[in-house]
Amino acid sequence: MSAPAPAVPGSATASGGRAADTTAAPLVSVDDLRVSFGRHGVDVVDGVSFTIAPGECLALVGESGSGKSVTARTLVGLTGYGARVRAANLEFDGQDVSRNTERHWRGIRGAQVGFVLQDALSSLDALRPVGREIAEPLALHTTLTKAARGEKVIELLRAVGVPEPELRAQQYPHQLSGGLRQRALIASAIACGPRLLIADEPTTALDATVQAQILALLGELKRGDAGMLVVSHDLSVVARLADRVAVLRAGRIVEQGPTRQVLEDPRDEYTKALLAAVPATHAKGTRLSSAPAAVIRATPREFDRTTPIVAAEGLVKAYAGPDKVNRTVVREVSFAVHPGETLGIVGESGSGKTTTARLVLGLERADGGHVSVRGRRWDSLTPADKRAERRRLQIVYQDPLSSFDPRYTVERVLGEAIGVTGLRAGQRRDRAVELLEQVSLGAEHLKRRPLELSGGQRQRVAIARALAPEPELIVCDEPVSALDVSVQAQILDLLADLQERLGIAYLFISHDLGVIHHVSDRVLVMKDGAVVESGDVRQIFTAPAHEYTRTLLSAVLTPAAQGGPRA
Amino acid sequence: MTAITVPAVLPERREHAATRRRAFRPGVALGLAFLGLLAVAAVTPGLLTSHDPLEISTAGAFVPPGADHLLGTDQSGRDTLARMVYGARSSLLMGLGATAIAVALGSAIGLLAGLANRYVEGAVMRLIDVALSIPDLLLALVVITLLGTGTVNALFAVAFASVPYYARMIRAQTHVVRAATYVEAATALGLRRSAVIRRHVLPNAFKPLVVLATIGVGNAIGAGASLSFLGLGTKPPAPEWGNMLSLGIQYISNDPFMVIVPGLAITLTVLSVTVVGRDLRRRTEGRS
Amino acid sequence: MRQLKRIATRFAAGLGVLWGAATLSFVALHVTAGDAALATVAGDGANPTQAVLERVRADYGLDQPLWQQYLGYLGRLLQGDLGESYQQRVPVASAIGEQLGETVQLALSAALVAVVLAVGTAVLTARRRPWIRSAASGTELVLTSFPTFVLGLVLLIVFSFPAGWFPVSGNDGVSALVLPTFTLALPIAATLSQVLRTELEEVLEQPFILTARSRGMRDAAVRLRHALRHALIQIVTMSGFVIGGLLGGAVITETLFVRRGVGQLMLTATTTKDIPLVLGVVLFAAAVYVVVNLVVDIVYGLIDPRVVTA
Amino acid sequence: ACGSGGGINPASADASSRTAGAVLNGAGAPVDGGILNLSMSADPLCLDPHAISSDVEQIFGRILTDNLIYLDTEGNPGPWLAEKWEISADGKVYTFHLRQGVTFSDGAVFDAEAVVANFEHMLDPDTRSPLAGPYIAPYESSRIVDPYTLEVTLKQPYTPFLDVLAQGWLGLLSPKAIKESTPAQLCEKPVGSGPFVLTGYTKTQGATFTKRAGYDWGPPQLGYSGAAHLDGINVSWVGQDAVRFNSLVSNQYQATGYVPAQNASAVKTNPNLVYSNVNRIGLPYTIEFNTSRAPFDDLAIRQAFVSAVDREALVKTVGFGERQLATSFVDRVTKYYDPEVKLRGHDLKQANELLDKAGWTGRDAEGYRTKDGKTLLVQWPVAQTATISPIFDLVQAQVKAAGIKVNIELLPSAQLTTRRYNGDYDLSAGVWHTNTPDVLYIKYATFSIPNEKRLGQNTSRISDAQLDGWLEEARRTGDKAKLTELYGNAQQRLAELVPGFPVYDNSVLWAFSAKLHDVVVDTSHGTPYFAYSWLEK
Ligand SMILES: Nc1ncnc2c1ncn2[C@@H]1O[C@H](COP(=O)(O)OP(=O)(O)OP(=O)(O)O)[C@@H](O)[C@H]1O
Ligand SMILES: Nc1ncnc2c1ncn2[C@@H]1O[C@H](COP(=O)(O)OP(=O)(O)OP(=O)(O)O)[C@@H](O)[C@H]1O
Ligand SMILES: [Mg+2]
Ligand SMILES: [Mg+2]
Repeated sequence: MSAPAPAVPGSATASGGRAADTTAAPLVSVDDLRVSFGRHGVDVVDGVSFTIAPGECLALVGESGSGKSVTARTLVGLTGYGARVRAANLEFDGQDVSRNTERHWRGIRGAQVGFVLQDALSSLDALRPVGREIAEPLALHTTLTKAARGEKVIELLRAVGVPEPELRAQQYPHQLSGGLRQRALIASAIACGPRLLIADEPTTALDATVQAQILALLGELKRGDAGMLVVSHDLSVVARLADRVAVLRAGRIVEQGPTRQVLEDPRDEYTKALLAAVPATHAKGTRLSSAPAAVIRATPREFDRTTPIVAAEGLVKAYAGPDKVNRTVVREVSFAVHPGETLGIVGESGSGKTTTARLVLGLERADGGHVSVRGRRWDSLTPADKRAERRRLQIVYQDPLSSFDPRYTVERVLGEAIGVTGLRAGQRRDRAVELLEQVSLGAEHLKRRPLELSGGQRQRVAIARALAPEPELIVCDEPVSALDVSVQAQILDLLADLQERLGIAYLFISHDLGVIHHVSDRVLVMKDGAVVESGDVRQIFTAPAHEYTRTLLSAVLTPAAQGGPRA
Repeated sequence: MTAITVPAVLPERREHAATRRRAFRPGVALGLAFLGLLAVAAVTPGLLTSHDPLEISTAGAFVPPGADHLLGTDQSGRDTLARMVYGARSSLLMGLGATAIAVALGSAIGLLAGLANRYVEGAVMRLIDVALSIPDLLLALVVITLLGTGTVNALFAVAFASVPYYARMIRAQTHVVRAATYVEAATALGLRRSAVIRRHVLPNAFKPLVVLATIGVGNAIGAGASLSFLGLGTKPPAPEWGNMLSLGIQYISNDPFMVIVPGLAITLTVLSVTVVGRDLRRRTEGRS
Repeated sequence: MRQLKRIATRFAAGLGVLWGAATLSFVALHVTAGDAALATVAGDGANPTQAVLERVRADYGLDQPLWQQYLGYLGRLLQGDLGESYQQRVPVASAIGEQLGETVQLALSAALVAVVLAVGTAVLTARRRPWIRSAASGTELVLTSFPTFVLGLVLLIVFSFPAGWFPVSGNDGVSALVLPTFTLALPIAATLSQVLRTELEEVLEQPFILTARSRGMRDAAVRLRHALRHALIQIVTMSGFVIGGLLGGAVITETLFVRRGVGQLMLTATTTKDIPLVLGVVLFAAAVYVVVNLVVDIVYGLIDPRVVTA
Repeated sequence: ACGSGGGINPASADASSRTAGAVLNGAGAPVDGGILNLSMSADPLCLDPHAISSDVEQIFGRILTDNLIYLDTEGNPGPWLAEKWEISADGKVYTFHLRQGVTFSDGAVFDAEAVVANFEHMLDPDTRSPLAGPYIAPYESSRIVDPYTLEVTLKQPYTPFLDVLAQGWLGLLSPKAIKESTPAQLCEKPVGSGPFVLTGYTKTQGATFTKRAGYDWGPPQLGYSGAAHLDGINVSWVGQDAVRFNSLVSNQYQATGYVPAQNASAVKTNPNLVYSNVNRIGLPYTIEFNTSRAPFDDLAIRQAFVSAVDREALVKTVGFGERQLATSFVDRVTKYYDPEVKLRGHDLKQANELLDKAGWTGRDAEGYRTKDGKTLLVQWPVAQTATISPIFDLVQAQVKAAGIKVNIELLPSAQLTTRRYNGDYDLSAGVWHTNTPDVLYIKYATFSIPNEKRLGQNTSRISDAQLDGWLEEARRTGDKAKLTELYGNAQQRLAELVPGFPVYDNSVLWAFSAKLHDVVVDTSHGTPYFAYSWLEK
């Protein structure tokens, strides 16, 4: 344990604000790293080379599956079960670690290198109080007494900005919010004052507001002379933290350089595409992806734009929790969606967005208020009428995979949806192919099962299914949050195209303000089940009236905000 | 009785990825081959042995294994191999029949509970609790006391004892499926409730059942043999592995084959069914 | 408080289960053929007089209509009186109590052996080289496929008959307990260890395990301190099955090793139509079931804090 | 050593079929001490001899209790606790002169009053006596002449009275214990005057008996007096035959009752074991027809059935050379056994002829005989156990050759008993051991047919006036020549009536360690009598 992390009480030589010394002997030096899994697996890390100097922060960016996490794990010898690691050079602190035994690694892990895992929310043992988790590296690498460790844990928690650390140390992970859990994890990683801190996607699972807090914390930690490796596919995070950036694609580094240069003036095409796909900076109507617009064969229908397709009035919904106590999750929500428009609903996780959507679709009975569909109240409809109305209102689920019967092929999934329009069985296949074309998929996908499709393809099939009954409104519940920026861009473009051609209205739910900004005409901001603000998208994003909206917006990061203006 | 319990309800998870990948295993092939042989024995036992399992020859008792009697004879001079081969029928009948009845009844009850309203469900579940709280063997005993002994009655006994396990499993499964997003998606499409149940709830609730029932077959065979072992199963002189075994124990020092043969037959059958059942599970879960 | 209330409701439900089990068995036993009074006094080789038979009928109220007998039974049950065993002529409670010790001894030692074996194998073999896993799971497969009585026989033939290492039968001493214990424990251990290993392997893939490793923890510690506790939740869930298996398996083990115990008691009581005794055993088994489920409920909370506070 | 006739050593044990009173393994000088571990097949669940009908009482009775009478080696009543007795001319009044100085282990004195208390206990419905009570059913009253003289009056003459008083089930209990305990308590802790005292009893597991200090009133016929040599006897119940045999071989026990016949040769060749196979008085193992209903109400069908059965093959299969083919309706060691009786032999041709003549000429699909479209089917309910005797399916297979279909039904014992008393069966099988030829009355007299009034043992439900006459007269006669004639007639008549067919003579197989000496063969039951046995150190 040499250079302790800054800002941690008890680590003697804290010094703040020093720039990275790139000329000094590198802390980490990786040359031509190759990693494969299984006996005949391809190299998922395919000749990666980089160095990290003390006090420097290197960011690994790249789309999902590009090998970021594998590279990071290799640095602590935890590449994974059945992994084959080869490298021309793999040094930590001047020592070759490529031939390290488990025992050597154990001396490095936790003590020399702190590791904050990608799946932050499940990286704490659910059955133990967080205090014990944080104390674990201390127990393993120091000779501190139990009492001393307890004190140190409190100090660490305080250092990472956890309020009431004494209380928190006693609590179990499930009793902590995501942000607190992430902090506890960071506290555990820096407990022994490591010389290198690896943070794998430290903010992906978090709310925008919490995300900002964690980034601030990491930024503060960076100001010591420990090295840092940040892994992310979120360029805004990188812009905020990293001194240098390495862009990974399919296991290779396609571009590497100082942050500012890579973000402002990307050389590589892939980097450029990555940057272009971030929706937040584009107004509605601009295309995000380079893919051509889908061919949509249909004549636009004429709509009566005066009657809303759906109108919600004073919706209230409460659920009984496991403790039998009722919790109101939707409070007095009112809004209307007119044909051809997009109403965005934004709000943090658990604010009641999905529940509101389900109430609108009549999939859940409201405890108060009512929903009207094209002027008629849901509760006045007969079951048969309800079924008929349902066809006009479709939904694309938050998690498309689980919305498909696992036994069904794409053809059956679409066939069933087409069936409700009364189309004869013989013609369904043609219609299914047509629908697939609309979402830029081909007939070859008809025979596949949902599991045999990629995430983006599944999302498209879900959209195709929603289109099948020729609906007037589609509820899109977080349709892109599980996707890569590049795939996300394609889906958003597709939705826009469909709206333009078919005049479909959307109720678009997301917690991603960038996405909402890009797609919506009007926006509803929800917090704790209530609408705190609603109105025209431009108005809300430029002049938010509510305090909460302002917090949300201030937490939004864009690469541009850090990396400078872009075209 | 472990034998009657249906560990099929154990929430066993998928096998480790490394072993899942290999598609074909020698054990499964052997299991299938053995089951095939059993099927032949059950359908046309005459193909596998030329002896009559009931033919008594008091002069030829306890003949050691040899050319004429491959596995020797029992205390009444009956051919042990022939009895084993002919005994396959009642064992398979027990395994398949008891499982079929248990699955049919169990899933009917489970579905009723899973799809009905809260009160019906509560009542059914309490009944299942009651059935589960009575030891399986006692349940079986009572059924046999009610119906009398015999292969078919033992079959019912084993079946009834495992009904609550299947019922509970199907109900749980129905709940899982009913809450699944794809069921809601079908509702959102505007399908009728009956169509949703028929097309999505039932098939998906039953999917794990197919595999679990396979494993249940093995358990039922073991359970049936246990009943016969206790004198509650097949009536003499019909050959059945369990009663061959309990008879064999009495003569273990005169002819160990009378114990070894049926013991091995039971174990190998249960083993084969289990191996094949698990492989089936692995395959179906590999896809879903 | 909420916890208490939950336990109270569960307790009430448990009493319901007991009542149901008793009623169901009462009806089933009475509708089965056979005259209980005759069975009581006129067994093999007996030559009793009619007077004796009538005395027995009157003593046990067997001459009353069924509903009257049922109400009488329930009434006595509410006063904690389980009645008298027809065959043994002692209070059912003491007839069962007398046998209980042996069964409990057997069940506990089997449970202990099963859990130790299962946890041991699972912890040692989870996520190890393929051949280690195959060897372990192969053995487990074979063991789970042995019906109890076949396994018991195998153990007898191998360890007892020829070599005389362990006594063939009886209830005396630790050595007489060895073979029955293993007969009962091995299949359960095999099942448990399979479940436990799968569970462990799943847990060992969890991010928090990787996190623990990234702190420099040794493998054994990771398995024992972090992974095992998670996997144990599964074992607790299965304990209902385990207990059921122990009680049921005990019948056959007891028959085979000629041990006395509740299992044997149940078997003979049923065939001789000793109704109060059968009902006593049913109530006992049902009570075990109810209690085990209650305990499982509570243990859940102890192992997994999420259950209580969530 | 003690007793008459010297010891029979292991080598010649096989020849011991008529060895009532013999002393087995008699060589050597007795030493005191040691505990005998004895394994038995089943717990009677009650140790009050009067309240049970279990076989084990034949051994237990001799451990725990003494009787008024002990049979001599010829089967004639001899003195024990009754030193002598007189019988009135009409055979109804017995005057017993009792031995003095005998006490029960709880201190109660044995005297006339004690005997009366025992008779009353046997007959009390609360005792639920299945055997002892019915054995003294003719008992009417007692008169205590003086403390050691008892006059017993019977309702009618009953010659077997003295014989049955010698049986283990009629062993005498302490009057104090009888008075102070409920029948159920007495089951748990009977108190006798025998050579050993019950000191522990755990149901279904075992019982421990401890030597009674000061015991000095064994049967005079044994030729020995004084207390037992053994310090005690521990009894364990081991239900499985194979297991019981193996635990004997492994020396877990030094003696076991009911050695399975198939293990006899292994015992015989084992130099560490002594083997005994003793025939027992009473009914041989007999398969009986229910003569009260079709088809066995027809004598011809019964005759045909017997002709179809190869009894020798049956005996060979179940006997392993240890059982003798029965030749009459009483075992050959029974008094007044008639060696002249001719039982039908195996003759399939004759069986077929008889059935043809009786009109069972049709054949069904399976080849069984039919008459008026009805298959010749007989029901054979048997007890549901793990160890079903191979005799059932052997008989089934044999008579199948004559076209008779036997349906074996496995029933729980409660149902089996009920069916037996309701007469709902066609075949039944079993032995009936007692120590008097009166077994023929118990088994075949019209009086013994189960009916509303009493639960008799006449399972064949045969009712024959001539037979009844002889058997009743035999109960009234003390004259030996007359008895020989009466029981001879009865046996001949039974051979004609064919109420069933005896298969093998009922013998009891037991074995004990060669270290256990001076084991006496009991004259009433043929079972081991351990009163004066001793263990080699
Ligand atoms: N233990 C493993 N066994 C086999 N393949 C693995 C293993 N771990 C990772 N991979 C594969 O290696 C590739 C790179 O994975 P990695 O986790 O590094 O991606 P990533 O860049 O971190 O993506 P994400 O942004 O989704 O976290 C992927 O194709 C992944 O499937
Ligand atoms: N069926 C249900 N039973 C009980 N509670 C529920 C149920 N469905 C939702 N909730 C609770 O209602 C609240 C709102 O849930 P909802 O799914 O609407 O949130 P959301 O805004 O869509 O969040 P996310 O962004 O995470 O999807 C949450 O606290 C959730 O736990
Ligand atoms: Mg990653
Ligand atoms: Mg949601």
